[in-house]
Amino acid sequence: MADATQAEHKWTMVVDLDKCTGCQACVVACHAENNVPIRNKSEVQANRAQHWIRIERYWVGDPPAKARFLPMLCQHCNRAPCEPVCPVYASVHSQREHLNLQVYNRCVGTRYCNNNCPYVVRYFNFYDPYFPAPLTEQLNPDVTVRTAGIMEKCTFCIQRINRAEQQARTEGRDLGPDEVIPACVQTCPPSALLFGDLLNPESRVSKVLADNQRALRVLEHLGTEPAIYYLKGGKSYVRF
Amino acid sequence: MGRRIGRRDLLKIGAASAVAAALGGCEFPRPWVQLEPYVRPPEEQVAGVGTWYASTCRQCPAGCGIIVRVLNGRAVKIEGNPQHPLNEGKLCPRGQAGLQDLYNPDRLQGPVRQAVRGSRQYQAISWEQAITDLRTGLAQAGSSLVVWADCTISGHLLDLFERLTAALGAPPPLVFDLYTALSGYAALSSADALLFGRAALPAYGVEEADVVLSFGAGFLSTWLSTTHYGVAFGSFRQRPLGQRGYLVQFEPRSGPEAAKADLWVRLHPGTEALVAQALARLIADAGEGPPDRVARARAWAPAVDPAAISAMSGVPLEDLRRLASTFVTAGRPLAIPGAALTGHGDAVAQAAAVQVLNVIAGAAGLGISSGPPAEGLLTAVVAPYGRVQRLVERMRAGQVGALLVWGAANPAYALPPALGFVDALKQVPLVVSFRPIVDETAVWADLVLPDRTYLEAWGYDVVEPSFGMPLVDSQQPVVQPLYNTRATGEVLLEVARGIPVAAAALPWPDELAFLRERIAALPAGVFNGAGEEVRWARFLQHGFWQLAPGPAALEAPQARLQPVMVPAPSFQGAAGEFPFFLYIYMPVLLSDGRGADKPWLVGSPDPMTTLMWQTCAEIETNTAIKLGVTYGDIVRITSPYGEVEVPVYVLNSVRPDTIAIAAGLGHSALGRFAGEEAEGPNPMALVGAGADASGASMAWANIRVRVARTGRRVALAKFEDTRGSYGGFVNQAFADQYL
Amino acid sequence: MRGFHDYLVLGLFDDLGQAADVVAALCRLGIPEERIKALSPFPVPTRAYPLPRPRDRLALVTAVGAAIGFLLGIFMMVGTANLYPLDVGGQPLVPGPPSIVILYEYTLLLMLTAVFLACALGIRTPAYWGQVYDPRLTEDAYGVLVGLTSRELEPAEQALRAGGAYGLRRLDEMGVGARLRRWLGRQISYGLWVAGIVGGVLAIAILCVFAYGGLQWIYPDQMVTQQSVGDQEGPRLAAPTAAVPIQGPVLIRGQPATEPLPGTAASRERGADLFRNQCYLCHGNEGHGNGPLAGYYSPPPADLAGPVVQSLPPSEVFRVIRLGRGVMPSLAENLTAGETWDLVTLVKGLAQGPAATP
Amino acid sequence: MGLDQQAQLERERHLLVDARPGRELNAMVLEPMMRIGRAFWPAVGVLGFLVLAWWVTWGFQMWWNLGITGLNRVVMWSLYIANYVYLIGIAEAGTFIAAALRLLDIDWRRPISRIAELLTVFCIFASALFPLAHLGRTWKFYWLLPYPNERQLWPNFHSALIWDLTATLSYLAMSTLFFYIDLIPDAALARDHVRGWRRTLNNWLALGWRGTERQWRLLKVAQLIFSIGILLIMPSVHTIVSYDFAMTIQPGWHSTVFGPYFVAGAIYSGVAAIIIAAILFQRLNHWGYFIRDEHLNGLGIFLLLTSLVWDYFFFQDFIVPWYGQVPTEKQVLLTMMAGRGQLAFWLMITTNAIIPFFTLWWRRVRTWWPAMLAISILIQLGLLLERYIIVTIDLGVRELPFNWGLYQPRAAELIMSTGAVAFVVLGFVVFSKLIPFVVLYEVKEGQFLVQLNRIGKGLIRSKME
Amino acid sequence: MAWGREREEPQRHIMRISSRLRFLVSGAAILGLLWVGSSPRARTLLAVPTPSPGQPPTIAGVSPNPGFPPTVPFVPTRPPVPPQPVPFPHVAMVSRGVPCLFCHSGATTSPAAGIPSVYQCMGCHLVIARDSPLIRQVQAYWEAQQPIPWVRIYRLPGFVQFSHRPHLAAGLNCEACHGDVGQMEVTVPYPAYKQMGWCLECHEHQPNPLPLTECQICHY
Repeated sequence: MADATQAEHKWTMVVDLDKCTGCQACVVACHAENNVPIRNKSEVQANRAQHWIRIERYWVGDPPAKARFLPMLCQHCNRAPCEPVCPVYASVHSQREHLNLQVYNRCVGTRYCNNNCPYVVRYFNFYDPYFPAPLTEQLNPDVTVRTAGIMEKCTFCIQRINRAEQQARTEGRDLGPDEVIPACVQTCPPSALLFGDLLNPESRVSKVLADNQRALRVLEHLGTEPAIYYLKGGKSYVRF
Repeated sequence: MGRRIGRRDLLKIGAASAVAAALGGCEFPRPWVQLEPYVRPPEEQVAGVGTWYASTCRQCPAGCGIIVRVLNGRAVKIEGNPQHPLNEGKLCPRGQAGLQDLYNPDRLQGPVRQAVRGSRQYQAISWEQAITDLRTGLAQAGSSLVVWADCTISGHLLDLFERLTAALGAPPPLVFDLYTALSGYAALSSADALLFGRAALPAYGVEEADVVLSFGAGFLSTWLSTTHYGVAFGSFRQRPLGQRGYLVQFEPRSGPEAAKADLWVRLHPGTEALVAQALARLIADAGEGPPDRVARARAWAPAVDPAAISAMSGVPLEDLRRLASTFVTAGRPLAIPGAALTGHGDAVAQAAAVQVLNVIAGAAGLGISSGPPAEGLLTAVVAPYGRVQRLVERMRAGQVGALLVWGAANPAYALPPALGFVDALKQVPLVVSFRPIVDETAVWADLVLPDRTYLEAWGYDVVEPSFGMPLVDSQQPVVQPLYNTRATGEVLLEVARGIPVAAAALPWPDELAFLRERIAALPAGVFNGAGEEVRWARFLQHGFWQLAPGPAALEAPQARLQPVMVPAPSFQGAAGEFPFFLYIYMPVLLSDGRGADKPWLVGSPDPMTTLMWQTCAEIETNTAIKLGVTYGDIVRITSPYGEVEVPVYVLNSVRPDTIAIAAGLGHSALGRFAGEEAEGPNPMALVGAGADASGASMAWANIRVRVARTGRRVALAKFEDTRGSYGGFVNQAFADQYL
Repeated sequence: MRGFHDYLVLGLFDDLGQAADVVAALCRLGIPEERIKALSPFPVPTRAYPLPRPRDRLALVTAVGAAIGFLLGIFMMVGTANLYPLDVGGQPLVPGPPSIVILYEYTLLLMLTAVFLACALGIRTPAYWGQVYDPRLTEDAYGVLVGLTSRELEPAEQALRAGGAYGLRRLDEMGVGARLRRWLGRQISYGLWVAGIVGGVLAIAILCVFAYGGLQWIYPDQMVTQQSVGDQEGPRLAAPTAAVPIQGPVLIRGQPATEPLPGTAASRERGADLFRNQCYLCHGNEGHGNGPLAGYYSPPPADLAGPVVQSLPPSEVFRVIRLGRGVMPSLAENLTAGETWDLVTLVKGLAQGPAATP
Repeated sequence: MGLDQQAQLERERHLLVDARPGRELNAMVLEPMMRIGRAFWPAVGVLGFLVLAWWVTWGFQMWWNLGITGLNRVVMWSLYIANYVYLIGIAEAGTFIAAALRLLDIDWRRPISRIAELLTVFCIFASALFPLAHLGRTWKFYWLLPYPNERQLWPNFHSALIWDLTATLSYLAMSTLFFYIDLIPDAALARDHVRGWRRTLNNWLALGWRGTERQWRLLKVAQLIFSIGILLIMPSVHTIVSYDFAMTIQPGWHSTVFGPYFVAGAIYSGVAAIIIAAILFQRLNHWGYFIRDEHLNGLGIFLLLTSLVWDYFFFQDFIVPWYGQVPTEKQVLLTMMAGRGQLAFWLMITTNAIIPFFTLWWRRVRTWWPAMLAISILIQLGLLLERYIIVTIDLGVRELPFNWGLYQPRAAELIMSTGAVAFVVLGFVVFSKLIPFVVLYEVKEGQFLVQLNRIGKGLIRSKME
Repeated sequence: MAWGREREEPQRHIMRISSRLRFLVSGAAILGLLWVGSSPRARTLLAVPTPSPGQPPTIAGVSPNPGFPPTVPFVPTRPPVPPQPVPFPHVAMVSRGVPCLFCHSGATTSPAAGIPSVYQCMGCHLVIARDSPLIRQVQAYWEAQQPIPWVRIYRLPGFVQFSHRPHLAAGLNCEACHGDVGQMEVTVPYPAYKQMGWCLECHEHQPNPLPLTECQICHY
């Protein structure tokens, strides 16, 4: 029955900046799973690239500067700034999943949410997505293909979460600790990305985050309470 | 892909608005949908529930296991095979994008013939026609047939090719492509042959090492088994008890490896091997560390002068000393020879010079792959570049009767124009390409007989390098063939039936029968099951066959002591005329250009430059200021052998005297995405025809170039805002806080 | 104008003083003040005429309109939020301070709208017909309009003339035409009001019909039809021939079904449900081959509880269910491998008791 | 000098003591209304074409969606919003000035308040279309309106956009009603003294107005209440417009001073716009009688005042982040002053602060119409730039430096912006031929109330209360 | 004439009052309509009584016209019945006791209930009612080994991600949403047009600790 599953989850992602090699596997996996269109060159030149998860590359130190990678995707803030500003409840919060939702068919495209998103992880469909046949064959029927004029963003692969929850519900059991895995986490070669339910003490993220000194959340001072924890790069025990 | 406003679309507007007027702008709520239930349902397929098939990724020769989600007969998602020991369920971006090989809009839908080579006027022909043409061509060519295959060729297909060429008395198939060339496959394996007496690709236990000296190895981006090394890097970084490996990257340009490295040594291009030798020398002289290592060091270290090398490479002698002691005192040190040092000088010797450090360190962390796991199973062995040169000579001399090019080898794109492959091709009576999509080589082919993509085709692959766990991957179709294509294996068998000598050598009724016969020869593996049927089913079900590791895999390699002489780096082009060093690398997404026809790869940002649809010349900031160029300025880069025009991307990630250019773009064919949308240079145009001293690989890493402004500009299709990520205290404060 | 009278007389004056004197004179004649009107081209000080100050209830209207607007605002902030409670960024369901903004706007909006309507109503408009009027009134002339009984007509007009009125104009109120015109004018002005109100109500009703789905207006591109291929939608592509999915083949050619028989109670329970849907049609509740459709078959469906079936090994029963036998169709489409094994469990246990009670 | 000279001088200076017979006044107002000049139809044609281009572009944009604009993934609000804020600013000033001056009973308002009110009506209509044009799915705009529906899903009243919508629509309704209430007696006047279809039109507009003292009484009370209401709502409306920005956490927008800052800017641009309109009518309709130096002077003083107020609030908005040294906020300022926005920024400073400050102190400048026209037009430009900077330049600087961005308008935005301005001008051109553009009954009332009294040797203007 | 005053005065007075009354009353009517349409009571007044999970509803329990107002004939909310390749009478099967899940077996295990294959039909109809004209048509498809191009009747918009599985697991039966297909000679869409409010009726009454009215349940 429905109430057999856990009442609510707090889906959380852990990004180990020390492990991320910036290989873009998560980016491509997200495109494949969520029907995110690839924008053509002129669009990208107009700074309209569309990738739900992106690897931000920064330079630290004096030249020769060293590059650092910061995977940036929707932080699914617990107090998301993008939600209250949406005039039509297209960007709302899920209390049972603790997710930040974007309801495509409700969105009218005021784009106010992106103005108020300090992470700039929301992407707007300036044109209709264009998949020349037979690329349409690949589209994932579990995810709506967004038309032009609609704001979209990372959903933590909500279709996978729902599938797993329906499975658990029909089998009348609780959701397993690491039963849900988004596409990006699934494919990340060095396992720099971890995903799980923070309310479930058995989940990997709970164990990793248990008094982890390296854990921080980006722009936490804004009080957005992001659901993504970053593990800052550590030091090796080898002294040079 | 975003809509582009073209005339066609404008017409569409007219039509659509007319329709809208007719409907009064109001569409009826529910248009009817035609359903097509099966006539007979397939096993284990429930409507709306995905079926997963295990197979093998063929985007690069590593041979990772994949599982493909199939919904309604369509492949919608590729994921790593969690059971597979090589990639442990993980996958790199290129593997993810395999779907766009299958559903590429520019695929050939059937066999075509090109009356005039290079005209790109293809007319469709029937398969019977195609096969008769091929048969007559082969019959005429006879022993002058040459088969050129890609390194990702399935073992059974290579097997068939070998039997065919053997039957015709022709030389065995030549396996060569840009990916293996720029990764230095040939040189690396012959370096192992030199040191350990058996030619096999080296495999490194990065996950166990605690100090890794990487001499320009792109093992996290595009080099050998990238995904495996990615997985290994994860455990290399975060060990139990809070231990963390220490990575040193010797490279003139910062790729992802240098970015992740604890120490990035921006050494002078071409001096990697010398630095390795200097380290060996210093270890031997210092006498610090475990005595056995010191002993081996004294035995192996060549008589080089560290001071001179430090001067040559620009690495301070102090750093070399400290690195040497760090290496020798570490628990499990590891040295990795990269691709760059196999591109010039004496490639084999330079690779060996780095391997010597591993010999000094002992067996720890260093693995050597076992040989082929079972008799009768073939794996593609990359040919040395010398053989390619000789082949081109023979072609130019008209001694090649027919050239069959299989897969993504695409020599017309991969080989330096200086080698004159395309001209030589004109002397070949019959050129046949089996690539599913028209590439630069197919443009010069008479026949294009599109093979099936690896998601529609059968095959097996012997994992190489296999990290001490001998594996055979299975490759099975996950969807019905999309178009009227035919597996090349079938074509060969069909062709052979018409040629008496070949018919005897290839008696099998169809490809599958041959494949199953090969697999039946496999020794028992970790999956139980009695009987051929069961084992075949398990082979397909699990996607691979893991054999009990042979003794060869486990025993530490015995190195035969011998001096390794590394010459001082010599560069092509006069220093005065060509002030800059050219550094060619394979980017993560495009690799050697296989990614260029897949929107997911060519349209996703490169990790270092965040460029999409473009590749640029990466120039260091001060150099750019001196040259008076900035982002998007198109410069003409000239080498002794050719020139390319390429936009500039200013980065601090290269040496001031070096200009880095990514391979993979600059296509004149390969479909709309690579050919029309993407723009970038093909750096091979700057490379000379020559090989290195050992003849194992082409000399592509020791080119000098000069840069000239053209005055033209282009808007960069980049993701980052350069003002933001390079300028100002915001960035620095941000970095201090979060990075 | 109030009060009973037979005639309406309008006189024009060049000077405000004259007009005021005449008004006073008319009052002296005993004509009630409410029958006298003073007209002017611009607002003159109210004390200019010896007439009572006209009353208006605009203040009251203002208050009422403001109250309605305030209530509407309350409904928007509190009512609508509770109709479909959604969490946005951890904000309270009824946003506190922002409510003030909305309340403020709604209050002022309805307040001023009410004032406008009341004002328009108060000036007896629209009144397009049957008025005594003179265009000179919008130039320089001041006017005095007085309603007179026939008895008062003579002296009043004398007073007007004496006061310097020109352009004297008389309307005979007893005349049928005049009454008709006045009546019509008033009816039309009321009618316009009623029409406006009815129109507003109708418009809102029609909007509600749309809002509640009585009428649909679907835009062309609302993601109703997707580019992705839905379940069982054509063109249907067959599964790859001879490929094996990761859950493994259900049956391997020439091999017995290898999976072990679960045989658990849970498995039997699931089997019972499946039996109810898949088997009992032919094999009946107890599996004796006497289901509702059994009559169509000859030979009749097998008695699953009987010795023949019970003697079969489980893997054989499995094969029969998967592949069918004789006229029994294969149930591979309806059952996954696991479900088939559940059914096998049930069938093998049929000897003990009935399968299911539908 | 003699009394008659003094009287002469006063009459030249002041409209209200320069009383003329009502017939003459009517003629002066109605004659240009009846006359269709040579330039009329060409002007209507050009303006109409621009307005048409606006709506065609809008339709084109609805078909292709916003890709045809210069927006990008970082700067997702742009010239449309800037236009909206700019036009609604003018709109608010118009009625506000009419209402405020009426409440303060300042006499030079009498001839020009209709111009101000019409300015409001047209500008607010034009501006209200821009938020719609900027929607990704314009055809779904009604989801922003509070209407009962079967899902029980109403607009999100947490969103500043909904406050904004409510305020804008209420203001639209109120200012239109206010304009109409003021119009009724003058429509009656036109009804009485013109012929043809204009008479029919004004007859319907006048609702049978006769000018009984009861009607005047109701009218004046209603005007009073409306003036108070407008005075109450106008600051709220533009403050709420500023909330669209101030309610976000975007550095540069998240400012407590935005409310008064925007209100000041609104009144500033509105006064300048009224000056432009007044001067144009004075010149084109030869209304030297109605619109005199005293009006320009009064408006000029008002302009100087608002300019100073704007300077003050701008300084407030600038100094706080500058001193605060919060990295991103400081970066916003740097980007404005020395970075991508510097041209617009310094141009804005010049036109909005420097030029008015160094000119408007002198009465000669204030009463010389070419100077006033030039200054006012420059101020319009400057205030449009101000909104442009606030919307696009600020938005281009984000917390994560990877995601800064630059917005460059494309043809679509430019066409739609010019179309909007053309719409306002077209409205004036057309309406000036339909209804009287001078509030005559107020002028007449003023001339009735204000007289010259002799005190000793001098003539003093005095007003009856 | 004094009598005239008494006669005339009150009449006109009433007239004025009544005109104001008309205005106020109709204004109140507008607000009232808004209120009724939006009050929570309105749902129960206007929308369908829907089954609570566990106990299947009586057929009468499902109103043919959910939503407000009752659909008008000329309004295109009731789509025409599509032409099916074989006019399939569900009643013929159900009346003989064939359960829905025998043919639509996917409903319990997958998002889609599934349309049976031709083989599934022939499985029984090789023997049963083989010479009825309808079965002949099916046999024709079977002999030609062609799929029967059925036309989907129940179709939700593409942005609604519907799955049969949890609904059956929650104890709903088919009639709750599809109407009494078992009694239909010709299958018609029913109820005519389901809107989101119709779904909410059931979703907001689920015995979950948190209601199923959150957007991600259906829209992603």
